[in-house]
Amino acid sequence: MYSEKVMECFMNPQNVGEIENADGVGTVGNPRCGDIMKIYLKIEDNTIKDVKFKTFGCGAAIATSTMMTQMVKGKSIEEALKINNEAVAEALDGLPPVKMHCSCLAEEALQAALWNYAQKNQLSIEGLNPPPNYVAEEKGSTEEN
Amino acid sequence: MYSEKVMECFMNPQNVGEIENADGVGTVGNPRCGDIMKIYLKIEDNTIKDVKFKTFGCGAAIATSTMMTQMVKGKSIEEALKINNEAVAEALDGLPPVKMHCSCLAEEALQAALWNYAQKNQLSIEGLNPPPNYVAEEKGSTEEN
Amino acid sequence: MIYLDHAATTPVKPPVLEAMLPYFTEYYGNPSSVYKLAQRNKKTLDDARAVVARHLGAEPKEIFFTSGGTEADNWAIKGIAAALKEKGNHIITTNIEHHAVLHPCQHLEKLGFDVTYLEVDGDGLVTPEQVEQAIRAETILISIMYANNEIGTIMPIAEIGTVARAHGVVFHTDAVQAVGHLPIDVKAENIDLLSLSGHKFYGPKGIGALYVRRGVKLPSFLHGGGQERGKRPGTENVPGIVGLATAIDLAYQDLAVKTARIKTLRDYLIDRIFERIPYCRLNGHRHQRLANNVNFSFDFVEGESLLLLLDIEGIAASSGSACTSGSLDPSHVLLALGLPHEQAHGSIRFTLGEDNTQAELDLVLDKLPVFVERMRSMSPLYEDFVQKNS
Amino acid sequence: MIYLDHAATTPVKPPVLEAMLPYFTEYYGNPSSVYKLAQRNKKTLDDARAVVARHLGAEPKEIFFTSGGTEADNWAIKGIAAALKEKGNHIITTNIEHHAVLHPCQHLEKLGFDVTYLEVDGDGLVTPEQVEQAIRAETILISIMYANNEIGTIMPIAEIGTVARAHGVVFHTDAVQAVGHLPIDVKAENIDLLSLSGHKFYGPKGIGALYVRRGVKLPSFLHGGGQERGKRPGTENVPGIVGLATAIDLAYQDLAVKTARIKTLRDYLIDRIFERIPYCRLNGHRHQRLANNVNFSFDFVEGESLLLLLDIEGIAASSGSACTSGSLDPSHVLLALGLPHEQAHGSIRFTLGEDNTQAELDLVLDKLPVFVERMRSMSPLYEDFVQKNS
Ligand SMILES: Cc1ncc(COP(=O)(O)O)c(C=O)c1O
Ligand SMILES: Cc1ncc(COP(=O)(O)O)c(C=O)c1O
Repeated sequence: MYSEKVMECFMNPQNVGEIENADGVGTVGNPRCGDIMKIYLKIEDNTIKDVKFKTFGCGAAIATSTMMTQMVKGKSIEEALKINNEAVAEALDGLPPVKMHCSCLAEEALQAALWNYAQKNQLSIEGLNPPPNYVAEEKGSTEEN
Repeated sequence: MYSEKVMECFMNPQNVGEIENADGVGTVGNPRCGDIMKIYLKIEDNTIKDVKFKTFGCGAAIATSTMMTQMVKGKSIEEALKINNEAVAEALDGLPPVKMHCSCLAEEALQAALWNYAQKNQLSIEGLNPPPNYVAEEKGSTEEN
Repeated sequence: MIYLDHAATTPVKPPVLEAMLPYFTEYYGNPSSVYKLAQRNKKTLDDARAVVARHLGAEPKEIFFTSGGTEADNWAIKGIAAALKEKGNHIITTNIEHHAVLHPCQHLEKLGFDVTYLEVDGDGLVTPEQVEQAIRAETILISIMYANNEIGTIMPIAEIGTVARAHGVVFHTDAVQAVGHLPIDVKAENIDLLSLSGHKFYGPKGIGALYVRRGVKLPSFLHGGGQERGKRPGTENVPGIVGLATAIDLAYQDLAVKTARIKTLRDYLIDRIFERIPYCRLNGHRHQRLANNVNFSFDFVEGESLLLLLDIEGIAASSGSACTSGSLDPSHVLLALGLPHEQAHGSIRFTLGEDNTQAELDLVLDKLPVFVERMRSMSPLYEDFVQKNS
Repeated sequence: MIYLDHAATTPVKPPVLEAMLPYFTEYYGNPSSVYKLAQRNKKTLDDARAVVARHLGAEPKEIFFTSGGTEADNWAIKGIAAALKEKGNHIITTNIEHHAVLHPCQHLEKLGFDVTYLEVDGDGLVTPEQVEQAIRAETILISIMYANNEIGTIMPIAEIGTVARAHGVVFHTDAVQAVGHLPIDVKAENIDLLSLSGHKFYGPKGIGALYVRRGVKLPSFLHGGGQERGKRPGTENVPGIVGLATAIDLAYQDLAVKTARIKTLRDYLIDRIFERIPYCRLNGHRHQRLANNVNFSFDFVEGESLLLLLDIEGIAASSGSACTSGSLDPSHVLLALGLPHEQAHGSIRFTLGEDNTQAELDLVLDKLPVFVERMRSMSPLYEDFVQKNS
């Protein structure tokens, strides 16, 4: 079902964890779909210095979280925004059709974290919109049930 | 499909043939059903001295013709009339359900031949009715197509 | 045993069985599961689908596995009827289809559909013109068999496909007797739906497939799980599917060579029967017929009794009439050709296979005239005939 | 490999395969033909039918072979709906049926039928009282599964049968997970229609059966030839039928002994999981459940990722959600029990088989807590939970 690359990223996930006092935090997804992705960003000089994730989800969700965080680390915000879901899926040597939404989730999670960063710092980042399923990052905000 | 007895009667049919100047001849069945049975009787002193058959039909039809002719040979007309289709089927150790009509045919063929005998001799035989699919025995009468 | 009933069913070829075996006990996983054992089988299904598609000129996504030819026929016919009932209620078929097509059509008639049963000619053929003339504004489906199972006549499918496509009518063909025996190209022949069944070309029983051209909207016939992209639910018969794919692959290997050989045997048998047995008739088209089909009516003789005699000699053949089906009707196919009832009851079908030899046919040719003669000597019809002509 | 997904499918047992083998290459005759090769197979079918009937307390004539559980369910439900539509349009079922029952019901809803989906309790049970209360004058069918495939809960079938019979409503049960695993007596339990599938009890895939009580008028679902007394046409899958009969026979040999052994293993696994893993929940009834079913939800963790980790260790299990069916919905069964979505996504089903050992379960019990812990450490839900409780 999954490519070797996906299995590798699932088995050896990178950038798992939290960042204390993160500059931006974003959570997307919902339990109904079985995937929740939370991204922490450390941003300095418009550059993503560090990124961590926590993900509740299937193998593909874990793998895309790993791949996406690896791809954006060290990049400028503008560069990072160019990394869309297809780029992530491609870097994973593809995803099964039913799992493509996981790569969308990764893209959205990054945007949600960046949006949170922009909001906090009252910045306007070109091309960045509030993500559709943006959850204002308060403690316990995902506990909708 | 068939009992050993049926196969035996089919493989070694008895009483096949014609009787010249028969005292009674009867033909029943029709090509639509795939079975035609013709019975020739030689009758003396109210006794079936000889009986022969010609049959167009399946294995069961040949076997019932054989069995029925064997059973009635030497019997009085009254005794012969008691040999119904079930007796023939039983003597054959049974017939498959779809083939039971062959035993009916044998009963009817005998009755047709006896009826023909009675008509010729202007006799009235108790319990003998004109068979439902009685074909007046003229040469070529079965050539309906 | 001399097996001459390959149109009824074929033995599973040893390499086919060999390909199937591991899937019973070793690779038994349910392809819908996530672990390796199961995912391996998912790939196996994909591969099998691609093989079947390739031999029909179809795309893998257009192949759906079924439990056999009957299910494929039912699905195609009832499915299109359900899908297009708003568009029209008229279906065109022929009067010599297999019961797996005729009975669904009759079922639809009870539900208010109008079915035209095109009458075949004396050789069992319908013409594209007949089909075209039968098309109305309300026609939603044309279902015409590729080749007939009893008499072997091959229909002008490509030409009918052209007519159907020109009129925008969905075209289904029951190719159960054709797949593995004739080259087929669903695209070139404008076929929208095609039924096939594994056990007719040395594959296993209980597995078949329906080809559904992309763009043809065919609702599911069975409802349930997500198998076959939700179109045909039920845990996949993995060994059966592997067997079907292996068998179709083998069938199309050197098809021309095999066909030529069998055709030579067929013609040998036909010619010798005509030579040795008077008062007989070859049923079906003399040339436009399956390479393996020989169907004769022997006047004055009923078919089943000949079959029994042949069986005792170890020769397995078939008669037109469906003896054990509980019906005593003679073959609807032979009647459709215009045969009188007693001839329709007197037919014997020999269908050759890849392993039959001329020596086997010689044995049949030794016995058959004797058996026909023997049954004729018992036949009141023959007696009448002789008297009339003496 | 440690195979713990016997509810998905089972390997074919060697004696079952052995019984099937001659029917592929040697006794390949079409049972509808007249010659010996074929007639032998007709007898084989009769024998197989008698075996299946005996284990269900049915008569041979009440057993019809199908291509599997899905076809049997579709036939029963759509068939009764078609037969009795003049009498009424109401059907009663539950909200945890297999899709092979639910989807036919939903299909019938589109055609104007009214379906009551009884809500199960937290253990997955419906009561006979619930069924009785749902019956109306227009009720034509009650279809309630014998045992659930995901959570193993066993329904009070005999009691529901009594209710159905008292009200004169036809009662169908999808016993795909029960046959071969539980003693069944269709007469004593007042069952009118019962579906079963061979590959769930070490028989082959692609073969099943429908029991139809004598007197219940069920129209054909497939139309075609005269097989299965005209009720289920299509050349019979002889090897499959032989396999099914052999498998059911083996399954009911020493059933009590085998069940006791598996139940002990099941309880061992359940108890140890509770001991070793916090924040988990056993889904399904603790006692009224199939002897081989263990279904847990692990809070904060998604099921598929656990399955992948287990698979890498060679452990084959299943999650509630139908991952590869193209649907991302969590299990409708677990939602019906009242589980929140993330718990419904976090379930793992282990279904034991006759060959599993305690040593295998010990290996699972070694790995599972580690894997759950590992996935929890990555889970934002767990993070939230910990923060909230710290
Ligand atoms: C309860 C239940 N019903 C029906 C089915 C369908 O059976 P099959 O896949 O053999 O068609 C299954 C298994 O897949 C099942 O578990
Ligand atoms: C022309 C034709 N159509 C359909 C069928 C039905 O196929 P199956 O028996 O595999 O369901 C057959 C053979 O039985 C056939 O010869």
